Amino acid sequence: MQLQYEMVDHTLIVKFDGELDHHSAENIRTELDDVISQRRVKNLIFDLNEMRFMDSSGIGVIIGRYKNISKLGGKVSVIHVTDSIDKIFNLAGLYNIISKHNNKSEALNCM
Amino acid sequence: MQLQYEMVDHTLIVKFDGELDHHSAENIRTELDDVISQRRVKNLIFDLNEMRFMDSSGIGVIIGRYKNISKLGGKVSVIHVTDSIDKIFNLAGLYNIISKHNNKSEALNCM
Amino acid sequence: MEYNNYMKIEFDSKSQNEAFARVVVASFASQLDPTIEEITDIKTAVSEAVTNSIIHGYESSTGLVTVTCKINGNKLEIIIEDEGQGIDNVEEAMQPLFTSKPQLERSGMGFTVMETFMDEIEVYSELKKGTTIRMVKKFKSLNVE
Amino acid sequence: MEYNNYMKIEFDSKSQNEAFARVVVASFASQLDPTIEEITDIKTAVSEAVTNSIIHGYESSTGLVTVTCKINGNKLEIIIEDEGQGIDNVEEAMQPLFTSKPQLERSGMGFTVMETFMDEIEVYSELKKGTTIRMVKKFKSLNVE
Ligand SMILES: Nc1ncnc2c1ncn2[C@@H]1O[C@H](COP(=O)(O)OP(=O)(O)O)[C@@H](O)[C@H]1O
Ligand SMILES: Nc1ncnc2c1ncn2[C@@H]1O[C@H](COP(=O)(O)OP(=O)(O)O)[C@@H](O)[C@H]1O
Repeated sequence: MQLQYEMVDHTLIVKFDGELDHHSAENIRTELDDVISQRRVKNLIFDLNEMRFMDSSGIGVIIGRYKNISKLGGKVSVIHVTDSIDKIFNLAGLYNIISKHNNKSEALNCM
Repeated sequence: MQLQYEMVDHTLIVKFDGELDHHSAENIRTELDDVISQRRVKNLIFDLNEMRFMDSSGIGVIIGRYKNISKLGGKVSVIHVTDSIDKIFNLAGLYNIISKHNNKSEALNCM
Repeated sequence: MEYNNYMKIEFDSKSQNEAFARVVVASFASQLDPTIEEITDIKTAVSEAVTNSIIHGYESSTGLVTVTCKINGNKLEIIIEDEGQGIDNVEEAMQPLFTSKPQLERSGMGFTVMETFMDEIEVYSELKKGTTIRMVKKFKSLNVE
Repeated sequence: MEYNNYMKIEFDSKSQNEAFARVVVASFASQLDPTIEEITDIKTAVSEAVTNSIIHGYESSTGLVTVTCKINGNKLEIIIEDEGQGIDNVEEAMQPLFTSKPQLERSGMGFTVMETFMDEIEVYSELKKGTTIRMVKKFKSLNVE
């Protein structure tokens, strides 16, 4: 799993490329939290366009980041969600706390 | 595994697309022998460009067809041989009985 | 259950084997001519169950995880077993959002995902003995014939 | 042999499982960061040994074929076992071009291919008991570190 970053104002866009499971979650968590604190990120957008697989371990990763970001008044959203991942997000009630958008510009508009 | 055919004069060019192992060999054998007898084929060219895997079961298939074709005075050759399959052909001494060419036109020239 | 094809795999409870287990089951299921959605469903369910054996079943120790697959007509039966800790209260464990490991950022959604993505699920567990998850998926693609 | 990771798979001696066995071993070996050539080498050797268990070991009956893989450093050990017919004369069987099934268009090159594509091979066999092939492949890609 590889992460790609783009910063727009105070919003960090994180693009996942690969498979997110329990095995890859640990490294992703560490890397993400480092980048978030170093770049003084306010809002976070997860771009799932290149996410080839995700199980419920991914929910933990997203909710964990949401908790940190929202404590400091920031917002989190996800874009380019595939059907299968959408099903998992719905089960977990994820859209009660973070919003889903079709693409980057829509997501940035709502930050 | 899929077979594609092209007939040039009395030479049948058979393009393998897929994996040739013991499992796929049986169907391939039956299909090939049908086509060879129906179209009154003299010479045979095996095009391995799209052959994604082959083990020693493939040697049996090729030598088996060679025996039938050569009985009637025809020739057999292989084109677009990958390194790994080349290694297997060399081990089996296949090039003592059939010739290898880079492409279709070279092979057709030697028929 | 009668079956047309069978395989069983066992491997160390190491997290790098989670992806391996998904590939093995998906590859075995390919003979059922599955849709991409069906393959994603079983990969996700297998990933949940195997991950649970690794992190909850064996925790910090290493043991063996076993995955058995049986194909019967258009049905795939998948059994995932460990000989780890076991589950004290299976009913509670299967509740959405219940997790015994919130500190590891577990979401407690594993069982819910398995239930949603598969057609049947049964859980047998005994403390200190281990856990067995039996799941069945019916493949649509072969129904048409 | 000590090992860092382990898996064992068993499956019915059906010819559609030949491709499945290749995918499983290749997928397990992917953690050794192999070159495409190395992956092709082990897929070919596994295909030969598994095919032999199916057609020579069990002939027309159905039995179980077992494939065990152990990773130790940059070495992959692969053990393929059946409980079939067994081989009367292993030395003769391993000769290039020797086959007991010329009527099935077998080339008699299976053992030669295994020997060429792997770094080590050992064959144990007993009539009516079965056959075990142990092969080792050393992966270059991890040597550099
Ligand atoms: N194989 C297992 N061995 C022991 N306990 C398990 C096993 N699988 C699940 N559990 C228990 O059930 C709980 C709920 O599992 P699950 O719904 O997958 O959520 P999560 O894995 O996110 O905690 C786990 O937190 C754990 O306490
Ligand atoms: N697993 C096995 N069980 C019984 N006999 C075997 C087994 N593997 C190999 N043999 C014997 O060894 C011979 C040579 O094997 P091999 O070199 O792979 O050639 P081929 O499979 O083309 O016959 C076979 O023809 C068979 O008689």
